[in-house]
Amino acid sequence: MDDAPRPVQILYFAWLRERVGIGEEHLTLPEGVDTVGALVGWLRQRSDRHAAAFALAATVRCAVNQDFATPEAAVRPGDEVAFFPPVTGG
Amino acid sequence: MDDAPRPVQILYFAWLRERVGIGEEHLTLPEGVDTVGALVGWLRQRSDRHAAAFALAATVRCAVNQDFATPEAAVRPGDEVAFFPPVTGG
Amino acid sequence: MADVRVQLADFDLGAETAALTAGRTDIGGIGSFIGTVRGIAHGRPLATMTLEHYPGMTERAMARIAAEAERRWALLGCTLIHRVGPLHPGDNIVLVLAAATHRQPALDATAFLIDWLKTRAPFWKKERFTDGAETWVDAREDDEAAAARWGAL
Amino acid sequence: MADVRVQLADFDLGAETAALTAGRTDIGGIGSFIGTVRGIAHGRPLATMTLEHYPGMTERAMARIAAEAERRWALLGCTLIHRVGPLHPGDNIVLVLAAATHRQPALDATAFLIDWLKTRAPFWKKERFTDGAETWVDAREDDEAAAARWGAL
Repeated sequence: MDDAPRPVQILYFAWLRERVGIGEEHLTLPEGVDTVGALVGWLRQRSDRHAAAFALAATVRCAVNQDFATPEAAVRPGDEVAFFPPVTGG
Repeated sequence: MDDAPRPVQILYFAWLRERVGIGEEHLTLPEGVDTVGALVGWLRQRSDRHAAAFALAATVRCAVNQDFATPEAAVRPGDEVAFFPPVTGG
Repeated sequence: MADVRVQLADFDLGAETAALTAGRTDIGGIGSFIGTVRGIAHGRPLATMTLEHYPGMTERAMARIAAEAERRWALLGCTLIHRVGPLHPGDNIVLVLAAATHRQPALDATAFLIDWLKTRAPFWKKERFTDGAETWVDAREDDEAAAARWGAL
Repeated sequence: MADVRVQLADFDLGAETAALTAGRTDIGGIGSFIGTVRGIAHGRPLATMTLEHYPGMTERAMARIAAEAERRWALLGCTLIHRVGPLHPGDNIVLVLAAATHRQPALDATAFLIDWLKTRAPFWKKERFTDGAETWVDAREDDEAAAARWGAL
């Protein structure tokens, strides 16, 4: 009756995309990685590029399923999680 | 060596024009009629229509030589003096 | 120098904005306001609204209002157009355009310009209703209050 | 219902205003703001400004901002257009249009909409200068302060 765990879709924009080197990745999160804050900590360890992208965590903004989210926000399998700098449109 | 006294050009706008019945008149002012306030008092006595136009003096605005003016403002021969209601453009 | 006009003809917002910005790369924001004739006034259907002005003084007053805006904000462009004569519901009455390096001066100047145009430029509106009744529009106290926000001239 | 668009193409202020007001006689005032690319940024000549966005979330955020404006003011029309892709000095970036019965809600909503668009819609600007240097534009604290004037969402 085991379902294959569904991945989380992770998106990067602006200089986060440039630092990570890709705009999108699909990752299956390990047990315990179930908040935005935990996800950032886990992503940082994936590569030097991820570590560089999240080095200034205070300047990174997040959205879960296209809503702005705080570090405490829950992340569940199948979610769309985006990381980006403070917005500068208009 | 007497110069003929120059008249004052008096203009009426909006409902003042309608009440007075004309948009413009050229009048030679008697001695002592040398302020906006004195001019209004003098005009009131010229006809019933003038009296009706200036009946609500508090709602009448004035300009002397195309600048907004108070009752104390001087009126001199040759001046252009306009009376009108509070403005409602825009 | 502001572009100030009193005219019978309609104006074209797109063309006026293009004229203000043509060939320029110093502008970062353009605010605008258009006032239009509403079809219902005081609950009654309007036939026409006729705008009267004081030729000479009106243009002077508008130029002075524009100069005051240019004194308060570093404007890179300013256009004021006010129509006169008979207008109908849906017609444009007035156009204010203000350009600046950033949005805040452009938007503040736009609000200032229309507030002062309404209270310091000699125009008068006469409404004719579909039943034939006519009335001169009364000045509104809240227009005076809006203009007073900006302080005295 | 607001008209909200993200597009590569330029927009036409006159046409958008005409579309908002066509056939209507209930509108008394239309406020607008256009943001444009300046040719000098941080004292350096700009070659291009590239706008990136988050497809899906950006449109949602814009629709939410417009809905918030419609909740705060009795708007009779609202158009938000934000361009993306490479832009050049003098190009239009963003258009805000807000129509209401009177000028104050139209102008207030216009200011609100651009303040919130700047701080709550996911767009990012990258500047490329004529010397080839590239930099992502930093968020401005005074944009945050301007947006905060209107209170929390």
